Parts: sequence; C-alpha cells; structure tokens
Amino acid sequence: MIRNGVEIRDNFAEAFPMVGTRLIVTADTPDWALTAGRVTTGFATSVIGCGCEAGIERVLGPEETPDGRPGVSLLIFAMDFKQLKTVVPLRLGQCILTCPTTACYAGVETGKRVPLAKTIRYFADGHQISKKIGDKRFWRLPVMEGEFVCDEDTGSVEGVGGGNILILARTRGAALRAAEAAAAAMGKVEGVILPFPGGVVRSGSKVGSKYKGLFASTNDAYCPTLRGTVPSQLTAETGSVMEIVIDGISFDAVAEATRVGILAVCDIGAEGGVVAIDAGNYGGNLGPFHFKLREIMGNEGGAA
Amino acid sequence: MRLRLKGGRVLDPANGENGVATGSARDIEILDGRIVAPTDQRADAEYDLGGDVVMAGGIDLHSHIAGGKMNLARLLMQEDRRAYPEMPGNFCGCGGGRAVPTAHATGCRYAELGYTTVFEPAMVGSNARGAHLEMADIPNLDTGAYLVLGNDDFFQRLLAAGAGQEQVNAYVGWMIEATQAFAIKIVNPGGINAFKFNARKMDLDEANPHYGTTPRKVLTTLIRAVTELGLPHPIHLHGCNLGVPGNDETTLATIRAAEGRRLHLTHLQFHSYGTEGDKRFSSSAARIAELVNANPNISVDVGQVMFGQTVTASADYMSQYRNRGIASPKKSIGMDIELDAACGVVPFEYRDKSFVNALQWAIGLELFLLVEDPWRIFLTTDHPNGGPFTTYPHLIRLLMDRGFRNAQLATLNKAAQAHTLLGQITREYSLEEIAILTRAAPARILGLTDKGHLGAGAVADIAVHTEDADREAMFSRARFVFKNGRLIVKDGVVVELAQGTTHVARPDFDRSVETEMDRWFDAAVGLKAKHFRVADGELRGGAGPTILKCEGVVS
Amino acid sequence: MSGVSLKPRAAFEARVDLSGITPAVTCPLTLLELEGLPVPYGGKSVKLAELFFIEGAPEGVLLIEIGDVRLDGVGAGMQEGELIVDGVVGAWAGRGMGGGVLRISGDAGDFLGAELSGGRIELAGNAGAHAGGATSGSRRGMSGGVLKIGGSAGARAAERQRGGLIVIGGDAGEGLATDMIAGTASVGGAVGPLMGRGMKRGTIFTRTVPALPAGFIDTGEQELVALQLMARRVPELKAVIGESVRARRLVGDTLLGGQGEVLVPA
Amino acid sequence: MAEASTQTIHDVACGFCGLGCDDLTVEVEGRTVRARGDVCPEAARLLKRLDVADRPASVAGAPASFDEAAEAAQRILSEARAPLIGGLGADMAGAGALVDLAVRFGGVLDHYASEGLFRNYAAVQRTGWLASTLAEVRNRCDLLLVVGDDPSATWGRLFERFFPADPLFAGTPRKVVFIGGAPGEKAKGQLARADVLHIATTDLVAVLEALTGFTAGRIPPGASFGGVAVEALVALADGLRNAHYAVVTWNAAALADGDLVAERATALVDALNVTTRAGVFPLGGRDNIIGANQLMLWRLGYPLRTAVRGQVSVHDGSLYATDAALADADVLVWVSAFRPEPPPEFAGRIIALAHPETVFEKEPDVLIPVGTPGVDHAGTVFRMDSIVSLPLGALRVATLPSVAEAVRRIAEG
Repeated sequence: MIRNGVEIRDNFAEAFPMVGTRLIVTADTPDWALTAGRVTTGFATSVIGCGCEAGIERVLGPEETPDGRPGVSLLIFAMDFKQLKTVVPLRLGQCILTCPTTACYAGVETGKRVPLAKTIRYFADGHQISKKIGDKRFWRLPVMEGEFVCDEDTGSVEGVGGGNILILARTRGAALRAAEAAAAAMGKVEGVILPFPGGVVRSGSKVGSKYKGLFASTNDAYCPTLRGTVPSQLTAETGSVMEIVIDGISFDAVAEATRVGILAVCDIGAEGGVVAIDAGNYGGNLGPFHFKLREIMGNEGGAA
Repeated sequence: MRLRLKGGRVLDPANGENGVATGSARDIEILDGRIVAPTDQRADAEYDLGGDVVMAGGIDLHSHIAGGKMNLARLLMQEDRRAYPEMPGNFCGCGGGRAVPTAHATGCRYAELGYTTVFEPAMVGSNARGAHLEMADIPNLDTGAYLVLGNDDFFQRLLAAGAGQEQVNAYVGWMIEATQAFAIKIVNPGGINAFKFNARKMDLDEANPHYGTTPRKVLTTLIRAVTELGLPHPIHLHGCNLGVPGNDETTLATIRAAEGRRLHLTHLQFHSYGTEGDKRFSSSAARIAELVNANPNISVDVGQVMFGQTVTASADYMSQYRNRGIASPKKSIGMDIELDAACGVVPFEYRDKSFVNALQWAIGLELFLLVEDPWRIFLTTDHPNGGPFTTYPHLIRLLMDRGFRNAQLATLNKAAQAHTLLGQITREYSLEEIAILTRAAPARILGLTDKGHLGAGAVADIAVHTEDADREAMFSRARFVFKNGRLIVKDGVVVELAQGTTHVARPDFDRSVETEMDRWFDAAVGLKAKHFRVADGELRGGAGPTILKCEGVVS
Repeated sequence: MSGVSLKPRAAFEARVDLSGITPAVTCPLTLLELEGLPVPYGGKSVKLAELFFIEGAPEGVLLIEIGDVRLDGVGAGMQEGELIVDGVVGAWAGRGMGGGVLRISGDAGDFLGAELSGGRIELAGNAGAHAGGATSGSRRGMSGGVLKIGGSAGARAAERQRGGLIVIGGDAGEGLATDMIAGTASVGGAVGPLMGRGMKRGTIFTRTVPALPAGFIDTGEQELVALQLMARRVPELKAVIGESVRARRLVGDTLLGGQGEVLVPA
Repeated sequence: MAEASTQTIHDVACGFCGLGCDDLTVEVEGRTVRARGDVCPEAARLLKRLDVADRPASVAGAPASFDEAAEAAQRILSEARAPLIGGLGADMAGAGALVDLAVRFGGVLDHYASEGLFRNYAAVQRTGWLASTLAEVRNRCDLLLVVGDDPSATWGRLFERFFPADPLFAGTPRKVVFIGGAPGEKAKGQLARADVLHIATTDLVAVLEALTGFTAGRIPPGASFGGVAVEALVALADGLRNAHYAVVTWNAAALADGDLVAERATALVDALNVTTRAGVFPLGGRDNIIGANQLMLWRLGYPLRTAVRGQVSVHDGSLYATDAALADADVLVWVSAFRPEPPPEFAGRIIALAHPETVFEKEPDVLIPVGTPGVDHAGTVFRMDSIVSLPLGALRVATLPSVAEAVRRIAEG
C-alpha cells in the first residue's frame, strides 16, 4: 500500500493491556494548568523506568471543567491497578498539590477507584474538609495559597499501551518533520497520549538484550548506522527512523490515533522525504492488541 | 382444679427419670397448681401429649430482667424497641424490644421458650423498690433478685474498721430482708467502690484507695456471711477485671480464695481470657474448666456471647466505663448510686468477623463443653450482656449438635478459629443434660425444692416440647407451658397471662443492727432506713413474696 | 393497582400516620387489599378506606390529593418510586427515606426529612421545625439525599445533620445547624438567631453574615475554588452561590473543637 | 363521734417536688393535716388539709356518685377518637392503671411537667451521660456547679440535703459555683459552710462549652465567653479538673436552651471523667413524673409522650407532648392527684381525676376528685434521680378514691 509515495508496510503494531485513569487539572490560568499537566506527566515515558506512562490528553477551556477554570486533562497508564494506585497519588501529591492555583478532579466516572484526595487529604493535618454531594465526594485542603480542591478518587479504564508507528525517512530532518506533523495530528485524538518527549521516541527498542538484566535494547533492525551489519528492516534510502508510541483508553482510540498519524505522515509524502511507515511488534505472541496498519488505513490507503 | 397431661415422655433428672432414653410415656397429674401422684379421678382438663418431651419449667438463674439499669438501657436503646414492635396477637398491647424487652415481652418470650422462673442477678439495694415494682409487671414468670453487696460504703467501713463477722452477718441479713432479696451478688468486689475514688482497675489483692480493703477480703467475708446466715444460694460472684485479657489468673486465684466454700462464678466466659498470641487475647477456658472440675464447691454460669446487637448493663461501672469507647451505637450511661453501687449501660454489637468477639463465642462454648458436671454449670447469656435470652434455642443446638457447631465456627473470624480448641471437642450435650442445666441444677443451687422437677409436690410449672432433631427448632417454641398448673402457652404462643410470685430468702439475724442502720441512713444516705425497707405488701401488687426461711448457724 | 391516588374523605379529626405506606407498598396491591391496610388514626387503628377515597394513578406513583395538616409520616421509610402530595402534610414527611422522590405542593409539619438518607424531597411551601433533623433519641439527622424547601424552614433546621443537602429557599428559623455533624445546607433568605451552636463540621451557605455564637471565628473573605465547583455540580446551590468565587468564611463551633463553616458568597 | 385528738407523725415522706425528703413532721387532727417544723413552703402548702367536706364527683357539672361519674367517663372514652391522658400526677399504682387505660382505649400519655425531662433526653438518649445520685452528692461532691437560676426556689431544701454537716468523703469547705443566676438568701443560708462563687452570664451554653474546652486542654480563641472572662473560666476549669468529685446540676425545665445545657453539661462531665470523677445531677421529678416515666419504660418500652394506637405504642417527643397532643385530641383525661393543678385550656371533653381543691375554668365533663398519695392513701413515688423510690403513707382516713381506684372503676364501667 502506497499513499502519496509513502509505503505503508503490511505490518502491525503490537500493544498490551494497561490500566489507566484520567485527571482533570484546573488552574487560575491556562499556563498554570499546562504547567501542572506537564510536571505531573513528566518522567513518564515508559513503564520500564518510570512506573507509568502519562501525558496531557487535551487542553480544556473553562466551560469544560468542573470549576469553570481553564484546565488540562491527563491520562496516566500503568501495567496493573496496584501500580496505578501507587503512582497517581504520588504524582498528585508532588506535582498537582504543590502547583499554584490548581484543583484536581476525576476524569473517569466508572471502573475501579483510584484514590486521589482519599490518600493525600492527610496532608491537611485534620483541617481537611470533605463534601459529599450525591455519591461524589471532594475534599478541600487548606494550603498557604488558599485551598486545594480535589476529588476523593477517580475511576479507571482498562486501556491499551504500546501502540506505535515507525516513520522511515531519507534524512533525520525529514523524519523529525514527519514525526512532528504526526504527533500534532494524533494529539488531537481524544483518549490517547503520546508519552515520549514531544510525542516522539528516537530510541525505539526491541525486547531483550545481550546483557543480563536488560529487558529492552536498541531496535537494531531499524538503526541506519547498522544497516547491513544486522538483519535490517531499512532500505538503502532510509537515513533515519522516528517512532511514535500511543497509549489510549481503548483499542479504538489507539487505532484512530494511528490512522491520523499515518495520514499526517503521508501528507508530507515522498516529496517531504518520507519513505515508509512501519510498526513495531514482537511477532504477535506477546501483546493481545494488533494494530494492522493497512487494515486501519482501509480504503484511505490510496492506490497501490 | 385437676389437670392431666397424658402420655408424655417425662424428662426429670432431679428424680432420675428419663423417658426420652427409655421411650416410656406416662401421665402427669396436677391438682390446684401442684403436681400430685397420679389418680384415676376425673380431670377438669386433659392434654394428650402423644409422646412429647415433658420437663419442669425452665429456670434461668442469671438474667437481667428488671431494675433501674434495664430501664436506663431501654431509654438509651430506643432503636431496639423501635426495631422490635409489639408482636401480632399481643393482647395486652405493651410488649416490644429484643435486647431490652419490656416487662410484658420478657414474660411472654420466656414463657414461649418454656421458662417459668427467672432471677434478676443484680438488684441494687437503693433501687430495690423499683426493681420489685417492675418484676410485678412481668407476667408468666416467678422471679427473685440477688442483692448487689460488697461495694457499699457501709460494708466497706465495717471491713476497714475490722468489724467482726457477726456484725457483717447482721448487716447482710438486714439488707436481704430490707430489699426483699433472694441471694447476695458481688459485682467486681470493691472495684465499683474504688472507681468512685478514681481507681480505674482493681485486682483480687489490690487495696481500695480509701478503705484499704481488698476484693479478697470482701469476697471471703461475704462468703462466710451467706454461709452462716444459711442463704440457699452461695455468693453469686461477678469477679474482678471483667473482660480484661489476662483475667484468667484472677479467676483461678478467686476459685482458690474460696478455700473449698461454696461459690458461684457468674458469666465465667467474661473472666476466662489469657494474653497469649500476637493479639494478646486468648482462651483460658481449658485451664479454668480444669480447676472448676477439681473444685466441687464451685458452680458457674457461662454468659455465652451470641452475635448481634445487644446492650450491656452492669453494676460494674468501673468495667463499663472502660468499655464505653467501644460502645455501638456510640453512647453509654454511667451512674454512681447512693453509697451503694453503680451501673453502666453500654450498647454493643458482637460481630462474628471480629477476632475478639468470635473468640469470646468460642471461649463460652469451650467452658460449656469442658466443665464436666452438668449440675454445676448453667445455661446463660447473661441476658442481655452476652446476647438476648431469646437466643437460648440456638445456644442449645450449638451444645447438642457438633456438626452444627463446627459449621458455625467455620464462618467466624479466621484468626479466632485458629485460637480455639472448639473444633476438636467432640462432646455433645444430651437432652437430659440440657434439662439439668436449665431446670434441675438451677433449682438445686437456688434451694428451690419444689421447682425444677416433676415429682409429687412440685409446683406445676411444666414445659412440653415436641422432639425435633433440629434442637433449635425444638426449643424455640414449647407446645405447652403450664404455670402453676395453668396453660399459658400453646403451640409456641402465649394464650394467657399468669401472675408469678417473687422468691425471697429470709434469714435470721441480730436485729440490734437496726439502730446502726437508722443512724447510717439518716446521716450518710439522707433517707430513712424505714423508707429504704421494702415491705412484703409492696411486692407483686400486694400479694407479697414467696418466702424461703433460712436456717442459719447464727440466730 | 399500578399507581394509587388517595383522597381524604374529610378533614382528619385526629392524627393519621401514613409511615410505611409508600409507592412500593401500595402499587402492587389490589384495590381490596389497599382498602384494608391498617392505618393508625388517633388512638385507634382503622382501615385506609375509612379515611381515603382510593383510586388509580400513573404507574409507580402514590398520589395524595389535598393533604391534611394531621397527615403524618407521608413517605416515611420510602426507598423508591414517586410520592406526590397535592397539598399540605403533617409531621415526619419523608422520615428515614432512603430513595425515591417525595413532592409536596403545600406546607409540611415538623421533622420534614428527618434522618433522610437518600432520595429527594421537594417541598413547595414552608417546613416546620427540625427539618432534616434527628428523631427522639437518635444521634444523627439527615445523612444523605436532597431536601429542598421552597419556602421557609422553622427552628432547628439541619440540627445534627450529618450529610446530604438541605436547600431552604426562604428564611431559616432559630438554631439552624445546631450540633450539625456534616453535610451542606443553604439558606436563601434570613437566618434566625442562635445558629451553629455545637456545629462540628458541615457547610452552611447564607446570603448575609448571620449572628453566630461565641465559638465562631471570622476568617475573612476567601477566594475559594470550591464555590464554583459546587455551583456547577449542585444545581440547587447555584442560586445562592451565583458567579461568586469569593466568600466570607466563618468557622465554628471552636469551643467544642468544631470545624464547621458558614460561607457567605461575595 | 369522739373528739379528734392531735396526732403527730414523724418521718413523713413527701412526694411533691421530687427531692424525696422523708423526715417531715406532720400534725393530724381528724381530717386536718398540717406540717410542722422544718418544712419547705411547697410541702407545707401541699400537705395542708382542712376539715372540709370533699367535693363530690360530678358529671357535666352536676353532682354524681362515684359510680355514675365512672360510667360517664367510660362512655366518653369509648366514643373517643384521640384521647390524651395528661397531667399524670399519680403514684405508681395510679400511673400503672393509666397505662392500662391507654392500652385499652388508645391515646397519648404525657405528664404535665415533662418538658424538662425531654430536654435532658436530648443528651441522655443521644450520647448517654455519667450521672450521680443524692447520697453520692451529699458525701463526695467537693465542687458543685449549679447551672441556671438558683434552684432552691423550686426545691426548697436542695442545698440542705446536698450538703450535710458531716460528709463522709468531701473535705471542707465544699465549693459551690453558681453559673447564671445568683444564689438567693435561702441558698446562702443552707450553704453557710461552703465556699460560694457566682459567675453571671446570659449564655450558659457558651460558658459550658468554653469550660469543656479548657478542661479538655483546648485553647478556644477569645477573651471571654458568654460574658465571662477567660481567666475566670480557666480558673474554674482547673478547679473542676482538680476536684475529686465534681457534680453539675441544672433544671432543664426552667431553661429555654435546656436541651443544649444538658448536652454541654454532659460533655463537660465526660471530659472530667477522663482523669477524675464527676457526674451530672439533673433536677426535676415533680409529682412522680420520674416514676411515671420509669413505668412507661418498663411497660411500653418508651418514655412519656407515647401514644398507644390500636395496641401498638409509638413514641414521639414532640407530637405527643401535651401541648401538641391537645390540638389533636378529642378527650382529655386530666390526672392531678398531688396538687390542684387545673387542666390546660381544651375545647374537647375533659375527664378530670383531680385534687379536690382544683379550680376549673370550665366544669369538666366528668370530675372524680381523687385523694393525694401520701396524705389520703399510701403509694409509691420516685425521686428525681430515678433510682430511689419512696413509700408514702396515709396521714388520714381516705374518703376519696386513689387514682388507681378511680381508673379501675372507669375501666370496669
């Protein structure tokens, strides 16, 4: 399948189940909401080293938030629920509670409950105030700046982590431009985050390593400087590869992000130096979710 | 009035008759409220029992059914009353409640279970008149009350002053007569008094902060007093340190302190706690049962804990104050009373998933099953403290049915299961043993010669149960109950209200004590001794008490 | 009958206790069964049909026409369904209700919504004393649900309230929120004297700063994120909060270690 | 007829105010009764009897025999829809008969002086309390807090009975602190040996709250509470903490905020008992209200202000309070054997079992004059502490039925 001169390889991204949640963080200004969002989702590129994968899902206007202030919605994913229950209060306590003017609300109503203020309310040393309206409880914690308002807990979803596309381009500059365009387009999709820096990862990995104790190592099949020395997936014209990793609250959300990402890359096309789009997998035996690139593109794939 | 109960299997351990074992049925004849030798005269009424089990009416020697603390419990636990409204067909329109039922409901529910005599085990002297008024309103039951003594300042002063035993005996005799009591109860010997001086705990040999007296001295002096006054029932003792882990040592020491003299340890379950295990709470039932078995002078009742909501009411304000933090619902009443005693009312819910409550349950059953002589152990829940008396049928099944017992055990708190021997105990009570525990033995220990058996001359208080392999079902509803020869329960339902009597013991004592009592009441209590005294005519709406004359060694 | 309508045959000459006669009880019954339901009336117990004309009504609804000031316990113990009173009720309306909706177009007597734990009560008229309070001997008042009073509430509204929301459109009488444990109440009109004594926790919204006992401390005007959160999440509070992001906050009853608050949106 | 000679009776027990004095001396001469010596004005007034003919029973204002009146009363009750059995000024036997009457005919039971009782129940039924009784106060109380107005106006010998010359344990001088009203001359006289302090305030609730706070170690902000300077409150809290046995007493009936006073006094005593001993001693108990209430609790399981409706009883502290219940009743059975207390204004029919000297604004539909327990017949009444009850003796030959007799006759018809 070729679109606008870009080969969409007959391959699939292989993804894993993750559990995730959404937080709505508001602040007095859009900037502070964004700051809180960035800090909270910082150092959360990969569960391998960060314990979770997180990102800003969307920027929210005042009319969209529970308290009428500008905000952001964040998604945080972990490999299991226990881990999620650990990382969310940690990040809430270190990054949102501390950030000027913020408040934090549940972004998911259903599913198992992930503690928010339920855990960190004790920071208020007995001065915390609880309010329960209907079935929903929130807390007010006196802080030096005023009050930190935070929902008791949030729901959770069984999501999908590790969706991806690989952008193969002639030059590093072309690969980066295509990746930026893809990340920008994919970031508009609801229910997904791209946890790596700027949404892009340049150090894609394969499973395992020659070194004991390393679970992952550089994806040598896609490293241009190793072309020929290892079994390579790169044609001779490919000078650089960028990967975009996608975590989402559902299979459909990840598939949609994959689709708009590929479209954005294809829009840049061969003229922009893009060679092909590929995806990372482990042979299909490890992850239950398979995002088949050509299937996802369907009739949008263009002429062969 | 002559009645004939035809063809029942008579279970009368006091007279060595066990129709259940032999399978033989016979008639029982009643003439004017008493059992008589069978005749062939025409009866005014006959009841065909068709082989049903016939026993004497049940006797509960320890159940809180009347007195100020029960009314405080009613006041505090209106939830209980609201949750258990009048039962349908309740023809007098004044029954209700479960943990603290009204006087009417108490009489009716007991009668439905086949009980006809119940003793209130903690009457405070200053409240005696009120307790007797309340007892008079309990239908269907004969009653009596044990006077709480030993924490009263008059007695403590006597002890502290080194008064002779004769002075003590005279005082005890005067108090028994003045309050129309049947026996002497000691609650936390000296501890209630010490709490008034702000002591928060009191062990057997600890000195009262004001008087310097010890619980041991209180106990031994009053044991001697009731012995010498000739009271039929021994000292009825609620010991030191109720409910405190580690009170097993106190209990063992208390048994030894009796030095072979008769002593009744009440609600022993609450006094059989060790401190082993990581929760520092364990069963000492085996150790205590062993010492009880070895001391024929000791009798006990268990005070079995039954799961569910109840309210605890005790004169032991010291212990109840300690427990008020675990009240459920969270409220409690305490009261220092009249230089006499005190009371504490604490609602409580025993939960089967609680380690402590589940182990308490197991400890009670261990005691039942490890104390060997059924004539020296009595079936009680210390109503309502361990649970309401209406749970007795369930308790009987636990004792009689090992499979049922172990199935219940398996549902309890896991850690508690691991801390009890109960699962290994194979003993199952027989029907005859149940009849001993609930009829014959209490009558004997209370000295009621015309009760608890079905021989000629006995009061015609009779319960008839249809045998059922499910012992809980069997004992939940009597087929017939006769009170003084009148049919009051038919097919588990009260059909008539009978007026019971109140048993009192009347010892001889040295009446010269009266001058001293007058002086004490005038100066200290602020009430005339003569107004403290309850006259015979004040009992049972003017009918007066049933008097058991005591032949003491002093006169 | 799927729905039931009750119309008093005449003004009641003694108190009638409708406790427990809820839509869930009446709707499955036949007309004959309904007629025979026992109802306490003064010192007696009478049949429902002696007091009411009984007719059908929409599915799942119990409708009481006209109402009566001696009609007590309307909706008491209700767990589901809809009970509508086209008129006034006596005491204990919605007592211990756990779910469903109770609508009353007229006034209500004392203890409206006492010990309410869930569901919704909407009263168009005025409520008597102890709205949302605790019954004799009970430690806690209303614990959940919504009690909306269109008119004014009598003395000791929200007494011992421990949860849920009380919205009083008009004035609140003396002793509002006495011994309040938790929960939220708002008053659209004037607040009577002696409010808040013994308040442990909970929030009272008022339009002006009420007279408060000695144990209350004025923390001054505060900018509170929670205001707009509540205004948005709780439509009933929108009226008293409006667009305010600031409120005067008074805390008490500190004499008893309480941390309740009175919020007066700026 | 023989000339009546004066007889002096000692140790007479008095059932009127609830304090339970039982050392009165009374002179009886035929039908004449009068108290002698040390006696409070209320007892003197209520014990006094002249040799006058008893007022006869009446039906609709016309004299009738006892039987005719009882029959008329039964007719009225049989037709009644919502009776209120009010007043309830009766001894235990009378109260028992009245409960039977309510069970039989249905109706609300309340005592005319129950307002204070139910204000106290706001505390005792909700949180419970730690209480004391007269003999304990007499001998142990080393610091007495009297909240509200000086109660000796109502209980004439209260302080005399609280503070005997030679208590067993309390050292001297014993301390008494009046919070609210100042002690009157009578109280001062009875408290001559005690240290008496008066702290004026108009806000008893705030003062009790602040005392509880200071006692529990909290430092409530403010320089004064209820108009009392913090220094005075801190000193008093220290005094309470250091007392061996402090007692807080109040008369809820006389306090508009009696429920809150009871709750706050309870909280204060709870706080004290953490480290020392203390108790509440609520005042009340007039005309055997405590006994009637006790009886209600063991008979019906509910306190006063309970309605029996078709043999099922239900309690409600407000709907079944006399004032509220009157508005819904069609028949009032008014019982007042201890004093000539007239029935409240009522539009329905009235059956009065009343003290013969009762002055009625409107003739009751049925009037049966009844004897007074402790004057005309024997009986039992409870003291205010609900623990001790007293046997009242007859001082003269009864010519009137007791409440119990009258009610039984009504029930028999």
